[in-house]
Amino acid sequence: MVPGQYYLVLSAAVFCIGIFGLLTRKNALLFLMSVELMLNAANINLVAFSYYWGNVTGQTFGLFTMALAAAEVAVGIGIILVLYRNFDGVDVTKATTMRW
Amino acid sequence: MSATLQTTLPDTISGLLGLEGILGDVVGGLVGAFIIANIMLITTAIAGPWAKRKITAAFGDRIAVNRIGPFGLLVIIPDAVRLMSKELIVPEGVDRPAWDLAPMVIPFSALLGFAVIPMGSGIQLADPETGLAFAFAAASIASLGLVMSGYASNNKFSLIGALRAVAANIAYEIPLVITAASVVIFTGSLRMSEIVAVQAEPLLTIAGVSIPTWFAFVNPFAFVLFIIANLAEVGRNPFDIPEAPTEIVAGYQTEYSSIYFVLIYLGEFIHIFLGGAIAATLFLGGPAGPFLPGFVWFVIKIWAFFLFTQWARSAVPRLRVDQFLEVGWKGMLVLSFANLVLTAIIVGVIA
Amino acid sequence: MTPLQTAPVWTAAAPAIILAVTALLLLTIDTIDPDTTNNGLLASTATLGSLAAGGVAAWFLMAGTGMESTGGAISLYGDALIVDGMSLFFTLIFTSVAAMVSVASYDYLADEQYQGEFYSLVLLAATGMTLMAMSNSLATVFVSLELASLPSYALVAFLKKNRGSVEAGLKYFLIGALSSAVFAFGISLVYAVTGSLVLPDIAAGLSGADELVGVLGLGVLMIAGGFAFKTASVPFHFWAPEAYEGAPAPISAFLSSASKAAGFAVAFRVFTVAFPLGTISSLGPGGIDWSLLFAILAVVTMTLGNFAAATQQNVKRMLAYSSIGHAGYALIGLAAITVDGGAANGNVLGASMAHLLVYGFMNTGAFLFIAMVEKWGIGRTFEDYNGIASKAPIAATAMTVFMFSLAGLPPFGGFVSKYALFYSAIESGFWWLAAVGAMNSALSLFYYSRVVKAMWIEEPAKSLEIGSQPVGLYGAVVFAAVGTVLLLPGFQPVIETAQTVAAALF
Amino acid sequence: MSEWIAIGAMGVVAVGLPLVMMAMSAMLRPSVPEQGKSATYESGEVPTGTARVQFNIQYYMVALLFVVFDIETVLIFPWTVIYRSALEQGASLATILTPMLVFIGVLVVGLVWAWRNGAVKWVKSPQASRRKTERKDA
Amino acid sequence: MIIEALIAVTFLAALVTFVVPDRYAGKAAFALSLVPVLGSLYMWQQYDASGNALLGGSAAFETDIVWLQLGQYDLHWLVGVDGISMPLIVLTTILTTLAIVSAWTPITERQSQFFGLMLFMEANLLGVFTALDFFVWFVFWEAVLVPMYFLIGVWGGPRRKYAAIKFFVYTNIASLVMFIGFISLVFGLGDSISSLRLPEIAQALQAGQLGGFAGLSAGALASVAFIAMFFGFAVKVPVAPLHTWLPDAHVEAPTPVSVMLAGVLLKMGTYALLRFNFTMLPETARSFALPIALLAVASVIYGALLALAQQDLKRIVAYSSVSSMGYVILGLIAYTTYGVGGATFQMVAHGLISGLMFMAVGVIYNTTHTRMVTDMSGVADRMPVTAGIFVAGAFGYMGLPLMAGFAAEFFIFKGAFESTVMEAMPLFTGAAMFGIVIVAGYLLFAMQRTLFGPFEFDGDYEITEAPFHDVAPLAVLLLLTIVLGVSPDIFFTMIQDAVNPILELGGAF
Repeated sequence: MVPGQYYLVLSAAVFCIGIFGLLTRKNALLFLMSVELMLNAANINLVAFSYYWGNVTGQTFGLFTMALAAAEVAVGIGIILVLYRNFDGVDVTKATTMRW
Repeated sequence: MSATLQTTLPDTISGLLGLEGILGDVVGGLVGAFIIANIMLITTAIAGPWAKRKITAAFGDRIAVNRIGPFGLLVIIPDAVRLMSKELIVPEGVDRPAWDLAPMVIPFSALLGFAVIPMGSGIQLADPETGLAFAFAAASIASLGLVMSGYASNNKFSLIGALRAVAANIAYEIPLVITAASVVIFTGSLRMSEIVAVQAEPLLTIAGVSIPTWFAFVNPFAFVLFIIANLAEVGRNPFDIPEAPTEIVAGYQTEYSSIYFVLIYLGEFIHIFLGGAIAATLFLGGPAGPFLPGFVWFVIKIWAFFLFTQWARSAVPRLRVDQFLEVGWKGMLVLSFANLVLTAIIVGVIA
Repeated sequence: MTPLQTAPVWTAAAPAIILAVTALLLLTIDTIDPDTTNNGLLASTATLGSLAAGGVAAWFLMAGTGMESTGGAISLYGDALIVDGMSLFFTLIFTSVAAMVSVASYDYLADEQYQGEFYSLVLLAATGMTLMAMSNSLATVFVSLELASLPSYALVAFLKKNRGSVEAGLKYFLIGALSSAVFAFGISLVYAVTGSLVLPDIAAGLSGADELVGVLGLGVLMIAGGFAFKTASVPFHFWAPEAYEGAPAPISAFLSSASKAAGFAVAFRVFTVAFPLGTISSLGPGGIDWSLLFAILAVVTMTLGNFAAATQQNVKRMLAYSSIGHAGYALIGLAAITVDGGAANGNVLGASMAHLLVYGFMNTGAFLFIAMVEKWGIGRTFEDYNGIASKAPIAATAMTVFMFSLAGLPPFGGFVSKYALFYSAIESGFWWLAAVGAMNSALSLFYYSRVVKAMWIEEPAKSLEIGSQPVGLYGAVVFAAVGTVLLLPGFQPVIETAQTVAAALF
Repeated sequence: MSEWIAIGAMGVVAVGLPLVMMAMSAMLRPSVPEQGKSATYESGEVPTGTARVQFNIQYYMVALLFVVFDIETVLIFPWTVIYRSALEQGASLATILTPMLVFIGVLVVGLVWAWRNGAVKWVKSPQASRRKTERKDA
Repeated sequence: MIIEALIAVTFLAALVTFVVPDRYAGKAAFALSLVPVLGSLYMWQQYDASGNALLGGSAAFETDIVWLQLGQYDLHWLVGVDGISMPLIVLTTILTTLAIVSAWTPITERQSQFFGLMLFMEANLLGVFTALDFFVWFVFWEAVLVPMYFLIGVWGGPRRKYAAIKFFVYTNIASLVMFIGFISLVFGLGDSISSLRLPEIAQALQAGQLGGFAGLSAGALASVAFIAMFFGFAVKVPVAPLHTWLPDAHVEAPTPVSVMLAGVLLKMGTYALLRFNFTMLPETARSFALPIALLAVASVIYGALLALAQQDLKRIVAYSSVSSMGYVILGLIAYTTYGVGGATFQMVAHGLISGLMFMAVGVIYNTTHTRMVTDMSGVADRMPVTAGIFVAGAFGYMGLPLMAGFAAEFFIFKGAFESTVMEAMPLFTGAAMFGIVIVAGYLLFAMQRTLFGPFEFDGDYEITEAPFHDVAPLAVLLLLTIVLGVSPDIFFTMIQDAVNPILELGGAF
């Protein structure tokens, strides 16, 4: 059981780094990277506990998570691109045509 | 499909040294890695300063390096010294950590890929379950190095070159991998040793000569696709648009000099051999071959691929960048998917 | 079994399949002629596809597919998906909204590029929502949630030269990406503790949580956060006003009705099946009494949404906030579940579902009316709406119906669905929730009636001109209005179905 | 486990060798800084403007396409691995092949769509793109 | 099924009117509105109920279908009429038709919407007076507000927006309070009822099934519910302190809308008071007799005094309505056959007379474009017919014998004097009777100033007799007032028959 908890700590650390990056950065791309980090934290758990529980559910789901993360990035980059064109930058705090 | 696992090189070494446990693994691994890395270094040392020139010269009906040693072979040593003792010029405005890191990443990626390649005669560093995927993954790290070098150089040509390199890599990565997947359908495993083992079985016997089930014979179409995609992956003619000297000087390596340049250059050559190694493993039965020891066959095969790239370099014109991408996305990708589906259907129907 | 008793079992997923195939068909049409201006073909394909899917769902519902009368829920693909009454009921909501949005977009998009992609994305999102309602495993929940979300991000930012749309898309995407990461992490924690992703198996694995019960609790909280995003509830509601205001109005309609319902569909199933209240709240200090959690969220959400809506000057934004408020009402469905609730649990959940259906009509209609107003080029504030009724009485009548129905005023569907919801909450013993809901409803009348007042009573500005009479938009709006009205006398089958299918979850 | 240790060792060596070579070079090479040398080389011309040029939008398109397809290959690989053994264990062709055909079919629809919409077309006619923007602004 | 048909036809008529071109909308609405009139008259002719529909008597044309099964309490589509609602239905249909005719002149824009809304409102009013299931009733009750909101808000006077919003907010808040009060009663009844049908609830309450709820004892619950419902309905009536929306609404509303507002909408409040508070909770009602009587008298006197102080003819009539509705409350709390019956009769009578008065004011306004008493005098010179009817109507208001108003007020006072609900009832009755004096005062005063004396008018308008279609509705209403005054029995027997069961509960006999 002990190794399992180590993995939990590791993934929690990665997750928190992601959260931290997300909260402190204004750059949309860095935001995206932070989100990827958080998703990878989830993957760490999934794969580690897939091993622990002896079923492949977690690993398979890890694959899906990766695929979805990629798709998310694809869409995200597209949006950031139009953001860049409309607001001349990728600073998320710049886009304030509407009241927050 | 439980092929008998061959002993890997580290095991052999640790067995020889009489070390056990983790320590044995570590020491054996390090020593084995060192051996393999040096094999590759020697191979590239021969290929880069000597063989490449010789081959190119042969195509041009010229005589290249021939002064030192037999066939000029010893030119390698002065060349090495020359390159290493050149001044390292750091252009202004480079993005320093990335610019320094790139020359390390590119050879790193190629060498790492060799960790799972079975070279015959028991020379294989590791044989993980996901060997094939690992080889592709390791090879792909190079793209990162290319982008780093191009972006950090503070040079328009470098940047464009890096972008082109990445565009090339990603455009042909998918056909490459998908074609490899069509082989995996046969093998049912990603373990390199098993892929090799499967190919050892005889396909048919003609006049007493047993032809093995090399996938180049079983699925020649996939082989051709793979070789073409591989050519693009390693950035050789007709797909050498990342460096296209007539367009963008030398692409991402324009600003590099001295040992940095050597490392990038070295990395590219190891990549060519890695491509050849993967192709050999997947399609040509790996180190298998009659009479000679496995390792020799392996060297022959990767050198054959190297020769092929050099032949292409001299004989085939370069594609334009738009043609290049259209061939990749509209031609290779579709063909590789068709190949995968057809293979699956045929295998399914036969089974 | 499916109505066709002999059909293969995967045909039970027909609504989702029809939606997906239609989406691909739209892409194919767009492939054949990328620069097409034949908006009619695209819009009608999308509409017909949605209607076909909805028709099949309705047929299944009537035939009792996946319900107890015909042998219980049909599970597909190794329990990853499940077809039961609830999934079909929600499918009906998604498809009807998608159909209305498609019809309305015919006019809204008349001058835009990339129409084929637009409809295709709408239908892909609808597919995702349908799958969300069918998900029986956290894996499929996550995948289908993303399938619903990713097209939505693109759709919100669809007007890529409009700064508002882009900004809305960005914010929607950023918060969406964040919440999906949180959601995924929550799933991984739950998996770590229970060793399964299939909902019933998770429930079975809960008891083995032992010392990891805190991790489990954290995971459940994070999963709840993911739902809060999708349903635009507190605390992940920040995106909603921005996204709904900036997005093309048909998309605002789609998101605020269908997408929200999809979030609830998943939340209902996950929390009732995977984390049964009785089991999870008895797990000791780390266990989560999510009923209480949702009760608090419901109260905060509805109050915040309503108060914020009351202070808006922009009609679309007002509707956006009111949509948050309605998420609060629908949350009552989860909040009022009790450990030994028995039939009352199913009733209140069913009432919440029925409210979402009615909401699908009235809210979609309201946003589509705004789409029409945008098409006319009239501004977005309440003042700009002055006197619209004198120029476009039919549309204004429809909007009036939506506003009063959203406020819960008779004689419209919104009244009876709110009644059913609050009544069921009281029946479950949560009379204080119902009271808060009723008070919020009363408050909401204030800002909804402002729209009505502006349209009918205020003098029109001199410059008020209504250029075109968009047929598709009119059709969709009138259809929604008729639906909203007819759901009052016709509420019985809706609530009966909803409560029956909801009861099957417990 | 040991195989990954070996691969890790390879990683160490693969980092170490370049480092050693760099160190050797650092000992051998001279250093004669001069301004002309350190200028960026752009075919001998005096460099103008920033090097961070805005590049063709198609690079993004291709990158996006890659992200999608590359990840799909991740999902294809497990299938290829089990394909044959599943068939040998008696799974019917319909259950093992059809889902992947559907999967690839969807991918192909996407690819063809991207193709037709010019995602992989390197050069777009400037005339066409100008017309589009004008219509939008009007 | 005739009730459903009646409501459905009216809804259809409304829809048709919505799409008729503006020019023809008024005529079309009039023609269409005759159908419900005939229908209601036919119903009246076929009427065969006995007793109180809520208290075990039979209801005519009853339909009972399960509409919504929701939890413990089914919702039924239950409609029917008894002696209390029948006269109100006839009143509603006739008054709507007349109001439509009287709208031909003043309504000059967006006619099809106006007349459509009038018919839509009529349909909902019919629903209110026939529904015997709480839920159905509530739906119609609330639905009446919607057209009224628009009728005031769109076609009203200068301050119409304020008036419309005020009306809407007041009545909606009242409805909410009432709703909560009633529902708490339902929960108090708990398992003893299975639906929200009013008869079932009323009978369960009589059978003493009311239990505690939410920490309240049965008695306290009854009191709370009574107060909540009384508050809700009192706003509608309106009873004195809650009447402030009424003058605004009346003054701003166009005349035909005022007619409907005073003639029918106010009756919804008293009708509901009778149906809910006084029928279902008689004990509680009697225990609250003193405050209710106080409110009633306050309404009578205060309304009359306010009317006395007004210069605007319409305001005068509006405040006099507050006063008149005070009598209804007084009659209701009296709990005698003449008191409650008279109150019900007064609903009809006041509906006719206040309609007449508002219409007459409207006709004068159409011609003079002013309603200020000070702006004109001697109008009778130029508009003799209108003035004559106005005077007649005013006398009806004052309670002139042989007019409906007299009969109604006579019944109420007779009933109130006989009342045994409390010792002080005669005192209150006397005070209320004093109100008649004030009514007479302000009406005579207003008439004297405007109609009689030398003709004088400052405006630029030529004052001539109003066209026939303006005067005809006045004449019809006057005629009906006289008919009812001469033979009140055409409704009063029916009413008494329905009212008596209530009194039996209250122990009046």
